[in-house]
Amino acid sequence: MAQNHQDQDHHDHDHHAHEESELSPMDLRVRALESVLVEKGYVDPAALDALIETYETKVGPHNGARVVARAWVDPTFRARLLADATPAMRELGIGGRGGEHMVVVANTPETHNLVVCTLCSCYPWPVLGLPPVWYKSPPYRSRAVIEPRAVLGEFGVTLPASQGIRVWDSTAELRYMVLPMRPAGTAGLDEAALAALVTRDAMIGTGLPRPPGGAG
Amino acid sequence: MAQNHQDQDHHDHDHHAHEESELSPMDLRVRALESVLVEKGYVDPAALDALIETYETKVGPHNGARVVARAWVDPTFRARLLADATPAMRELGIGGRGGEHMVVVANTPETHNLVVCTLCSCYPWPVLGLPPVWYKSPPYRSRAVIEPRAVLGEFGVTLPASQGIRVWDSTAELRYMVLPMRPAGTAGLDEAALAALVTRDAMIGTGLPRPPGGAG
Amino acid sequence: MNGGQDLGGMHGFGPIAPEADEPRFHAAWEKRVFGLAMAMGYTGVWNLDASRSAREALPPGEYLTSSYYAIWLKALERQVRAHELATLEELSSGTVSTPPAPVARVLKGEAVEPLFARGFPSDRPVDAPARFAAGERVRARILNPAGHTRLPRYVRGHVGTVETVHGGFVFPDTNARLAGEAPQWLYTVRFCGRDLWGAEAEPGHAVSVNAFESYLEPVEPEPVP
Amino acid sequence: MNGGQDLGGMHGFGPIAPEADEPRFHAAWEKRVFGLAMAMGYTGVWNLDASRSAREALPPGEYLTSSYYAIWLKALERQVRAHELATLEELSSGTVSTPPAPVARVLKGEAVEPLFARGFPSDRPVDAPARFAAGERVRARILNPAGHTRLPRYVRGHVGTVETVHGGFVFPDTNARLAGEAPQWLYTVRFCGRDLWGAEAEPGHAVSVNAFESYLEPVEPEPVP
Repeated sequence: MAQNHQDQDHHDHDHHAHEESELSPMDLRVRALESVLVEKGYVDPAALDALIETYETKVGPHNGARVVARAWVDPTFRARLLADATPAMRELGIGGRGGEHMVVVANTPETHNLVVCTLCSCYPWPVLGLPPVWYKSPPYRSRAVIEPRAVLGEFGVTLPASQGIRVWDSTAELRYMVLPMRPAGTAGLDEAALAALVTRDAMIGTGLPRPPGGAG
Repeated sequence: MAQNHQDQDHHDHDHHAHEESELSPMDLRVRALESVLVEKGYVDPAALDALIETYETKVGPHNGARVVARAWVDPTFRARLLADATPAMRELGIGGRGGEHMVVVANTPETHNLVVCTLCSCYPWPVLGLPPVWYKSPPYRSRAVIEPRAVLGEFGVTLPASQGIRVWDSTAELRYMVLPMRPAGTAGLDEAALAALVTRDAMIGTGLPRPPGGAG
Repeated sequence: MNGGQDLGGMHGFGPIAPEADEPRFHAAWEKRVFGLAMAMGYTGVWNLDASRSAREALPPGEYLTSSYYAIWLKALERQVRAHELATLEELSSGTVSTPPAPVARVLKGEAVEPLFARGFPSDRPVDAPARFAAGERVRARILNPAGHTRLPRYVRGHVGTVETVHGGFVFPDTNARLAGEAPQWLYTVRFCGRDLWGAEAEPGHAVSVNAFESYLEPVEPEPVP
Repeated sequence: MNGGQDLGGMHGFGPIAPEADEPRFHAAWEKRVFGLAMAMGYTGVWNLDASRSAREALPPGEYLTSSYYAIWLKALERQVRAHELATLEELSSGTVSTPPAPVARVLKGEAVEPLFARGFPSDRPVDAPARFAAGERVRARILNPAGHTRLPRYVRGHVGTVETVHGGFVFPDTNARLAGEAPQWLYTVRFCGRDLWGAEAEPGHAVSVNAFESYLEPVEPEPVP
């Protein structure tokens, strides 16, 4: 079977063979750990592949955007989502590890919601995928709870002073997703078009949905 | 003038010449800073020499030990020391930078005193000299205020449960010295012999005076 | 523990710096660490709370200067060694020289999709009734355990309002040290930002945490002014 | 600031490790940094509080992984550059390429002994009477300034007892940002260890801090039970 380089990158079961020339000390350290854990029978290499593939390519913010768009167009779904998010998301086939106990919090003109995990990196994987580095890093984790308005400013979000900010620190196994307000001028859009306006940051609370017809 | 190697180490005004072969990046970095500050006229090299000589060789816990011994033999001095330590120490010619506002706290059977600076490295220089590394380091600074008994245990000091511990966190320009209890069996000792029993740690509170006639 | 992980309200870390492309992983080894941590978590030798505890037990200076997956890696190596699943010599050499230890489960490749799509719920029944009710004022207790806890420093001692009673959940403080799930009632408690941070703080925000029942105590009724 | 310097009550740093011989300095460069920091402190371009502030403004991870005199060095370099006493290029090369800036004083070699033996007192007259008296119960205010403060996190919000009224002293919070000495009454306030750390904490100790008047607020008289 002919394999081009790209195929090798993605499918070769000897994941490291093509990186031989640039192995860092961390690469070597992790390779040693993996070798030992696999050889001792604690870890199935196929499980590693499946885990990485799942969380690198399958699970991501497109899931959350579907949930948001559905809530925007279906008031009864919205009500179920805000009352008990986990089963409501299951209606769309969304759930699993890191989202066993979902809570959806809705932005209103009075209150903007912002999600953080000051103690580690808790994040709603099934709807947003794995978190970006900034979400897991000390600047965001330290500041979101003490100066959320300044934090939002760094993300380019300026809220009216009349809109309070509610910060949700994910200190247990509940996982939070923000339901942003539906942008003005979207009456004519279908669910898929609405979902395309929903950014990941809008579901963390560090952003707002894109305006319709914007540059994307 | 003939100079042996030791003379060079202590008196050569080109302090770095003999270290040329082992200059670390930090040596080079500090040398650059010093060169610039001296050449710009902000720093007099003779002042550097005098500062280093003073705090490396002249000021040290022998000063504090003299104060403690005097307080053990002279009740009126002890009273003056505990009432207003700074002028009392001046009677012995002790004082200056880092000890402008001294407070002496006396151990009793009811209370053992322990001194720390959780925020930096405040320490009573005129009586104890410059602090040891452990005093300035995170383990001591973090733990002395929350688990002083465990900290004392690591220094080999086990107090009776009936003896409370008073921790003094040096958060302003007051500087604390502990006046330990005079050890039993020292009735016949003169002031100099008593001073020899007073360790630096006994004046921080992480130790107790040596017993008389001990191995030293 | 009051470790390097307890970051809420700290200063000095600088601006938030989103990356232009935000790759999920920044090196091949990061993917492997992620997968290894997930797979080893499934063995039942330890649990998620224990893994969090192992990560935050890194010395604070090391925690704060290590990248995210470097923290995961160091904690995983420590756990593997602490549970005698492998020796330091094996981890250094990458060569097995001792027999494997028994583990309860091994995550098979074909099981990943169904298991992870289902998830691993943490809710558990609790026999006793909930001590606090929605709307009640409660104080976050002053606790400073040397071990794992999920009550951040910045709320301790402060009074907030119970917003939601969530039901029983595994208690991380005991579970992390493999001392049992000991489930407790879990609450969302809302605090006023100014109460937490002082009158000079940024105005107009509230912060909530999820607090286990033993983290909370009743507030004495306030005297009528 | 809630930076890497505010260590009281933190966990995870391990045992205290006294050295066998405890040299005052561990390398030749440490002595030079010590002397340079003292000499530059005398110039009047900044003050001791500003130097402490510069040290604690290092990112927490860097603060906690730098040796003591490395912290002093990094802060001194920052101060020298911030006050335009020298350029980055000059500090990198060790070669002067810009004219010196004026400084108020230069510490001369022969002045070290008399000046440092006399010291540099921080007490200052304060016109207003002291707000609190010895024996009074006071609460440490909840303050979280991003700038320099000498009220450690671990006492904020807690109630203690004024033990001593010390007189007026330079207020570090303003002095550190070169905004004036603004002297305030200084107190010693004693806290019960259990009040600070909780009922599960090590028993039988009290902790005191030196607190400036604006760090404190009166405690409402408690209702009769």
